Amino acid sequence: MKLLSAQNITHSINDAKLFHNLSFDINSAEALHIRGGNGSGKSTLLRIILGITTPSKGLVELIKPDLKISYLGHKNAVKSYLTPLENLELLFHDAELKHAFKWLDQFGLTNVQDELTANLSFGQQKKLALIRVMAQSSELIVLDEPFVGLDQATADQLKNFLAKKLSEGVGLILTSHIDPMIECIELDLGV
Amino acid sequence: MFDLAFSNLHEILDMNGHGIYVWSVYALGISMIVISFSIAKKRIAGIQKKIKINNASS
Amino acid sequence: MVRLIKSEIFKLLKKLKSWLGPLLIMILVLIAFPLSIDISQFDLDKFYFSIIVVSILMTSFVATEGMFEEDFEDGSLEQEFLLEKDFYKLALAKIFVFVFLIGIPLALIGAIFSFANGVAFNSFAKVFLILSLSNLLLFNVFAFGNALSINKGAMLGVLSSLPLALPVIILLGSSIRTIQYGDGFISIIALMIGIGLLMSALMPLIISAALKTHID
Amino acid sequence: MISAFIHKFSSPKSYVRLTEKLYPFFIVLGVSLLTLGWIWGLLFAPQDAVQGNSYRIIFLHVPSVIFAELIYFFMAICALMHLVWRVKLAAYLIKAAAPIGAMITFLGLFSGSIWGIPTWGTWWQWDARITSTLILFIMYLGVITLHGSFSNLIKADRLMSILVIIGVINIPIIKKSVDWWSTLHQPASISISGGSSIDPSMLYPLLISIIGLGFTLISLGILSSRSYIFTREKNKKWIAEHV
Repeated sequence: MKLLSAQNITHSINDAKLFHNLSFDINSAEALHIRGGNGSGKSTLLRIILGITTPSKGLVELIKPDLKISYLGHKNAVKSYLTPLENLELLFHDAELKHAFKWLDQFGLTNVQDELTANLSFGQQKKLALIRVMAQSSELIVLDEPFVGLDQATADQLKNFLAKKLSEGVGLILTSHIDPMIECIELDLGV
Repeated sequence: MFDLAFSNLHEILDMNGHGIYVWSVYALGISMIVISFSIAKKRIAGIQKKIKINNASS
Repeated sequence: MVRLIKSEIFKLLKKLKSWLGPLLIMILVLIAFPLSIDISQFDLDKFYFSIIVVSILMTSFVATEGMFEEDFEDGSLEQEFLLEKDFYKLALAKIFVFVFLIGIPLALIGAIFSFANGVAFNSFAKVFLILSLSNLLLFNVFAFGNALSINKGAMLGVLSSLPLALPVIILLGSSIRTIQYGDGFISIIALMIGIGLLMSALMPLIISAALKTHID
Repeated sequence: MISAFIHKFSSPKSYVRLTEKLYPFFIVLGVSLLTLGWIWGLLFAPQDAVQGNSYRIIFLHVPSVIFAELIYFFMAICALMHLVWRVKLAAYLIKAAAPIGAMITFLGLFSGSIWGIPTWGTWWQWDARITSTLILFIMYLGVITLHGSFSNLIKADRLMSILVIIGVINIPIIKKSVDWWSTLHQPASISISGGSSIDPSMLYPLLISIIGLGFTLISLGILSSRSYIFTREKNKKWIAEHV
């Protein structure tokens, strides 16, 4: 099932052209891996797909207008002056919250759950941010460099999670400069 | 209506003591307008030069 | 909407600095002013109100300074956009919460101090009402300024929202005069409520457009 | 339909072509009318019975104040075009007009306050009109600062347009409230731009100065918008024919 299609996306910021005439589709149960060097516009392309950034030319069409998307960009969207527990309580309720607590446990964050997030290490904050994606039920998952800052064990957990979601029919878009080890369709933006 | 309101240059500059106010206002006004014209012209010349160099190199 | 209001209240209460800071500044200014002049020479009651008005202007600017900046910097705005597709509700909720948790306490402090400086006891409620309403207007105005300038510093915030705040200050000044001299109080309150409702409905629209442009 | 029409006639390319042709006429017209109006006003117009010669500031002050507001309204129309139809040229014009507007507003304020020294005996009076002109000046500064603070120029254009539109809604509110405030506060001060009827011998040079300053400012606007368009569109092919 097609989730969204991008048609002739061209984008430039001021005078710098990032990419030209990109077209692709995203289907459920399919993973799209966007590759490219630093500054090639990977993150910008993700934001265009999400509808946050308006492309200079072209169109991103959501097949279902109320498609449920979970997203983690390079900003973690966690509040540094709250504890991990409070952060999750702010985001989730009921069943989702229970789910989130389960992931807190699996990521080994329960022993720091009452400390201020500002005092957590970079990797721990990243894990906390990932829980947002993991506890949400969604039809499309969009991740910007999800493996940066994660230790091997957590990266494996994330891979397993993504593989499981894919088999459940969720669509996946991610950027990563290391091989995600998931079966992906590749989209290369060049240097 | 078209008679000079003053009889000599000194009167024009003095304007019964109000000359300092009147002339300073006009001096500032004229110089601001002239300066902004010259700034705009300089900018155009600068950017035109840049574009020329760009076009020549590409 | 309830979700947003709840989480905004929760976040603001957790940030003691942003919440209590403006209230303390207000108290400080109102205490410092009489100490800085020669009370025996000046008739303090006559212009103490204008000190209250100016402190209200300053503290409400300080209070709203980081209103959208934090959500912008940590990426929460993008997440909110994915949920709601615009920021109307977020802006509405934030302004509502800020007015209730900071604006109304500020008005209360102002009213108490005016009471202590020669205002008759029965005008206490009137002063409080007027200060609360003007804070509603000011918080809307400064929220707009903050949404435009987000992380670009206070100077831009002041320049873009001060022209909007000045009419509010004039309105506040004249409404206080109606208390001092008697008549016209009801009509000015009606005017303030009208402007307040209109602004509260329209400002979030503009703020939403500005925030959308920022994350673009 | 409307959008297609607007875009056809508002491309930076056709704007630059058109204004290149118009500029010589405008600048000649502007400078000569302004010179005529000012010489007439300064040297030939009769002395004012009440204010003496200081009133001659009027030939600079009144045109400045008029264009201080007109330029802001012009910017507001451009802002609307930019936000509704995404006309790029409109944003360029706002960016070019704002400093000119700030300059002319400053000139209006400065000339008014100098005029105040012999007339009121003070260079600053909290008079309704001066106060609202001061706020207008702050608004221009806000627009300029806003556009300067963003590195992504598309964002800067859009946020600037939002601010300009809010500002233009605010102008009548400011005027109304400041008027209200000043009538509450002070006895009516001497109206600075003369009484109700103005003698033709003063009116004609005033009108000529207004028209002259108008053309001068349009010429200035053409120049500075051209330099800004070149800066923004320097990689476009059509630019080559203008360098």
